[in-house]
Amino acid sequence: MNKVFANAEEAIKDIQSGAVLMLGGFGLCGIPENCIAALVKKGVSNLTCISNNAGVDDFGIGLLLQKKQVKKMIASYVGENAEFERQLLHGEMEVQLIPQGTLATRCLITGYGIPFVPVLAGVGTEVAEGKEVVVRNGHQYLIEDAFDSDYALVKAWKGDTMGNLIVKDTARNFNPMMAMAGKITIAEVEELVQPGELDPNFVHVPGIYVHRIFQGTNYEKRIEQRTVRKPE
Amino acid sequence: MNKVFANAEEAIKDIQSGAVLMLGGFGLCGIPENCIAALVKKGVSNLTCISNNAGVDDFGIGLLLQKKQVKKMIASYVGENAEFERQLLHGEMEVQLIPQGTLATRCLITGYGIPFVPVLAGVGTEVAEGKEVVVRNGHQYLIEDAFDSDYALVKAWKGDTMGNLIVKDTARNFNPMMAMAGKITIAEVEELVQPGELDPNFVHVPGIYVHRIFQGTNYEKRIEQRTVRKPE
Amino acid sequence: MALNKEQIAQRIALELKDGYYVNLGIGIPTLVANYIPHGVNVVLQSENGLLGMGPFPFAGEESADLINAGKQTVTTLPGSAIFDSAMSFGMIRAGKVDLTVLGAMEVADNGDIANWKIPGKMVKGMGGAMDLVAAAKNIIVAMQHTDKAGNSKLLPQCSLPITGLKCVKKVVSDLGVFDITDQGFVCIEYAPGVTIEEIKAKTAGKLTIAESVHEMKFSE
Amino acid sequence: MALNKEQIAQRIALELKDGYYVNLGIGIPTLVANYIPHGVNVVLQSENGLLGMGPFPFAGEESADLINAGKQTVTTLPGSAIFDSAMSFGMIRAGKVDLTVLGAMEVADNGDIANWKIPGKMVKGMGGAMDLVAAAKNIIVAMQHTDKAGNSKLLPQCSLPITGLKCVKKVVSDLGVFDITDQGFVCIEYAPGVTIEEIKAKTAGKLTIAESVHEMKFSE
Repeated sequence: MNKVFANAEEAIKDIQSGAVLMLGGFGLCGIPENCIAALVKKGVSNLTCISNNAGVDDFGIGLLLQKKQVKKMIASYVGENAEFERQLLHGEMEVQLIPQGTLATRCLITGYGIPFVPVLAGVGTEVAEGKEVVVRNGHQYLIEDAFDSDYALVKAWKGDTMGNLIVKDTARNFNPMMAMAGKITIAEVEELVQPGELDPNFVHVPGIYVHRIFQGTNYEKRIEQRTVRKPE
Repeated sequence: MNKVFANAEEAIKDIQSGAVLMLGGFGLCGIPENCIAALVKKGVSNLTCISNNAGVDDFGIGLLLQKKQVKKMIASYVGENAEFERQLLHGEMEVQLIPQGTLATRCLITGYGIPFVPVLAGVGTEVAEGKEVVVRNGHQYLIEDAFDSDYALVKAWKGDTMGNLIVKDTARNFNPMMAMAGKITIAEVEELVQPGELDPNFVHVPGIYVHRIFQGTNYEKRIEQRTVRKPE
Repeated sequence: MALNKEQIAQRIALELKDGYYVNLGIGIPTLVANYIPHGVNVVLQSENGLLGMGPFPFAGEESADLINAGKQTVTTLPGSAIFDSAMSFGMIRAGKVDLTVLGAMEVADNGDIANWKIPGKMVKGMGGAMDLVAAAKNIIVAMQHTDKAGNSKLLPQCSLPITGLKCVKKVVSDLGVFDITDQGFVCIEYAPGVTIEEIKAKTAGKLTIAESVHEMKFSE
Repeated sequence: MALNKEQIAQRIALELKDGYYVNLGIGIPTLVANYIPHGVNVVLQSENGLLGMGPFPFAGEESADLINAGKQTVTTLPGSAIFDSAMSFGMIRAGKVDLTVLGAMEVADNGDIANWKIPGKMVKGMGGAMDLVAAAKNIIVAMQHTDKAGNSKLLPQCSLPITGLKCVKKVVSDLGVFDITDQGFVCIEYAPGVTIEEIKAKTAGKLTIAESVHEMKFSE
């Protein structure tokens, strides 16, 4: 039962063009930087990327967009990316926008083996178009399905060789649910440790959900909006 | 915004006869001992108790059964309790049995504002009687509803005055989901600490879900099946 | 004279009650945090997964791993809790957040809101807005009363794609405070120096002036 | 001669493959943990919320806060993870558990299983059994071939209330090993000293004897 890979190139080796990928992160926070770089290097194309955001022009998923490797983007907010806009307006890429909570919940139910979930978000909006609507307790709910993806690429702070993960601060975001939702889940961590070094009570993703793990390198961890307050 | 109560008696003061209660714990592990004792002392009756188990004859929810305070038990496994059996066979109590995972998931969706969930468990069994069945991807699913309870009584290891909770080991079980599912959630903790003493990254139940908290006393923490191995 | 953004935020802050859990959207709503009345303790929820959001960090203490829903670097406070996005929207959906303040492009007199898309221009996406408006118990919109061309943004019905139906309970604009009821926009306060006539002229949706209407105050 | 419980467990242990996540039910299934073949690393899942269940604690080290699904005191191992019951059944339902071993009162030749209720006697409840049988990819039943009166428990159809439909893939009884296929119970191994005739006589459900049938071995 070896889950440990040497690096991102090895861990993503079998990802082919046309694959459906989930990518953890919110904005540039908690994104699988090493896996994205390896996908760029490998040059796979026609990817479907399920991720809350699409990165910025020159970082995160934006790097895949630059190389036109993305066929379809499934996201909740993509407003930080001019190249994205250009490809979308030129019909070079499809985009499906999903309310953020619905996106998160669809990941969760995927990892919990639940085929669909009723949600309020989007009722009466464009998001509802073509979707089944049910009424309960006088409220309308949209029926939203679990995801069917090939790989989940997630980023954690620490992980052990059995695949248990700990995430840090708001870099948690979508990473645990996407880890749980992946048919094949590839986790990159800032620090890979031996079993026993993580407290079982404070593991955010149990190893059963993680198929491959590696210690990433050269994390840039770029800040999108550096906001500070004045010294007191 | 004061959530801190002096003790169980104060915290459960407004629970009336006929209330619908969720009680955390699995077997006798992680049960709200102080709240149960206070309910016995207060003498409220006609309670509906949603809990994975019904305790043993002389501990846990068994104490409420002894005093005939329970009108209806909603549980997954009740096989450790002779008094329970007696009341059930004599028609003194109703019981509704729910698969354990369905019980847990119904608590989860309640805390997540989701009205119902499709599950495989119970299809083709007595559990399915009277329930809506939907077909997805060739599988049948039962439609199971969120819970509508008045109070959730949960037990945690540590908590802070803002209601953040940390549970310990497998005493976690149903406690986080029931805490999330309660209209009014009352948490008893072995140790009540000040805000800042719990690491925000390792809080199991965020305080927003907890309305009342108190430090319990005299925990017995009885072991149901004491199993040990021989010294090596 | 019409309110500036800081004043809109200051007025909204009076809606906060002790013990509230509050989600503040991007833009004017974020400024509300600067005007929380003395003695009122609220906990800020950021929908990317943080409860108990603190102020911006001091320079040099910012962390790429700790941001708010606007992707700004923030801090935690004693008693903070961090969780994943599923739980974050779970608590929103379950009605645990007492108040949501967000911006809008348009609000209709039945409480419909549009704030996520302008057809023909860039589609940025709804982010968490649709979830928030669908689920929050209490939604206050902070907005300019008119667009730059002077057209009312308080309308009989939204012209832009809807974010949520019949969900806005109150609007605080640069001109006044408006409850949304069966009577449409009910003006309960006007900004200092703003006349009822100006409000009437600049409100395209159904408008009722409350009998008790009075000049806005910025502290209680 | 028919197998004892330890031997049934020992035979089932051969089904474990390196890297498997395994859920072992109460009774004979629990004993399987004692016979995991050398070089095979498996992780035990206990559905009350523990992955990486270790052996019973030494006397004096037991904790009321650390039990398995049978309410027995257990230990964690390096690499263990603890989670709530929703996640525990989530991973079961999502097919992350590779193998589930559980006991049964009756199994039908189409894979139906009954193991939670005897009408007229005490109803203890299904606990996690219905969730496990509904979701597990691979279910092996450990059971006695007949009841104390000698009646077959491998039936054309279950007489007791069903726990799950068409879910059992394999039965290891005291008499042999049986795959469940379109051909009903397919006997692939017989216990040492047990004859095919005895198996035929004691199996009420549809029974097929595999061409490759052979005497059971307890190690590979």
